[in-house]
Amino acid sequence: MANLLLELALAIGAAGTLLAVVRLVKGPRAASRAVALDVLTLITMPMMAAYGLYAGRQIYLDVALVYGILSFLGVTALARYADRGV
Amino acid sequence: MKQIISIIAIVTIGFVLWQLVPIAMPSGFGAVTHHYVADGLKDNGGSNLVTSIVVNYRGFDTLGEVTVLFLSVSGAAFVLRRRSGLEVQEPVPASEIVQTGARMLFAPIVVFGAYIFVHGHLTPGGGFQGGAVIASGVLLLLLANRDRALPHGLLSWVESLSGFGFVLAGLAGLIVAGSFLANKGVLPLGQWNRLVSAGVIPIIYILIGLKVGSELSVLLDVMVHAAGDEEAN
Amino acid sequence: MVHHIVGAVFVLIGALFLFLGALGIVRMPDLYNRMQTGTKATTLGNVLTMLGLGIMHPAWLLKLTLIALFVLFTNPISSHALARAAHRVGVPMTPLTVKDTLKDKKPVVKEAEV
Amino acid sequence: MNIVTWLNLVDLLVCLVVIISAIGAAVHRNLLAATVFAGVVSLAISFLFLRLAAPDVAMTEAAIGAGLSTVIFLIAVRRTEEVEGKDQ
Repeated sequence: MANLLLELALAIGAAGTLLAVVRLVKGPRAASRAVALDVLTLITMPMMAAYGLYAGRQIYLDVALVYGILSFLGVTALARYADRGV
Repeated sequence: MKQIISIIAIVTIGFVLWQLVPIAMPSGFGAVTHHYVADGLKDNGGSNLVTSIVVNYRGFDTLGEVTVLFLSVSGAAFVLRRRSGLEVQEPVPASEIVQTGARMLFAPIVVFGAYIFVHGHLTPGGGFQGGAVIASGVLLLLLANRDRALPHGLLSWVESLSGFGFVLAGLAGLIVAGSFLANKGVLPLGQWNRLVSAGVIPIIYILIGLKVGSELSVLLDVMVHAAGDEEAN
Repeated sequence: MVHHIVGAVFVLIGALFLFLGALGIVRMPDLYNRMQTGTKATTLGNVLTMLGLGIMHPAWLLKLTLIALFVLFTNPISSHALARAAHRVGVPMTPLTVKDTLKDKKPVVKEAEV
Repeated sequence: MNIVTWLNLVDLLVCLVVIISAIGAAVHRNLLAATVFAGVVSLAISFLFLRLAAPDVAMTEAAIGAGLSTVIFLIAVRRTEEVEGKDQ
């Protein structure tokens, strides 16, 4: 039961990924695409953690942790690009 | 036109790779693979088989990879060296939130990178990943303030000494156990799944992590400070 | 056994919030509104999912809390920097905008396509 | 044996994300957008590596793809030209 609910949550998350990709493809400017990248990262991170629990391996959390720590760098760098800061 | 050609190329390559899948993925394992899987953990005392293969059985490859990274950073530094007397457009300073965030997050990011390469023989990750995370921390500092000067002398010393240490560890294996980068007999293997275990593997991973981290930091610094052609005009 | 179900329900609600955040960035009319949903809803979904996973498996709670904390720390930094830079380079707002407090701040630098 | 679960749907959707963003990164003329697409490719690939039970590779992809490669691309774009073939 709990595993089925986890699978369902993963499927909902994956559907959300596809929606964010719609914005990624459409997004009129790079800034909108950066927002889509941000959302994609924030969806994938809990998906990784949930899949780690589903597979029963704690080490998968380390990958989610790496994303949690480093994912904001890309968007920040794009913002600093607009400021001519890189 | 160019886009159509690209799409056709992608589809063709995808089709060819799809056809190659059964050839590239043999159903069974070879003798070497069997040896790695069966004896890898016993030989090296680490709990991460991938680490045993990367650092011990294929340690020479890793040494080569680190050297390739060093060469590429040297090449980038040579090509993009700072040219003086050019007009560079002044950047808008980063807001206080970004600067404070960079100051606060730098230490946790570096500690996390160190955690990754110190635990390389127990959990996924290792020298290269940890070094990349540390370089990301340096990148955050550079994003907050482009003009921040990195301690180049320290970085080059760390880089050179860790490369030297890697070769020394390999030579120790050659002297004691008879093959370059051998693990058995150089240091005690210790207790399984402990932080201090697996012989020289953690030491080599720490050295790789320091080397990769300093190299990537220097690369970022060189790229951020290089005056490109756009600004030169 | 019951904590498994409770945690899974939390995870499901979190996933729903993540989905709604993704739906929001597709439906919203301009960049600033997209950032509203794209950061707030997904941050909530993230924290809820981590909480649910922690209820399901209390031994992992430390690492999950660490992930949630890092998301709570880093996400505002990046979205703030992006919003500030976007306003500075003059990313257009939707015609439905009622009030722009920073309207008199003229764009300082013009970037072609950010 | 061959039961279709929700996880297969997840795999399928994530593969779709990889393909769409890879095509986007390849054909987009605005290099900033292509950089963002490349970041999404490495994100989704990293999840697929986890599904294939290769956390080491997934972590490498995460550490490189999340911050470093995106920013290095951005710096390279800043130093060169924003739009591919602008001067032709």
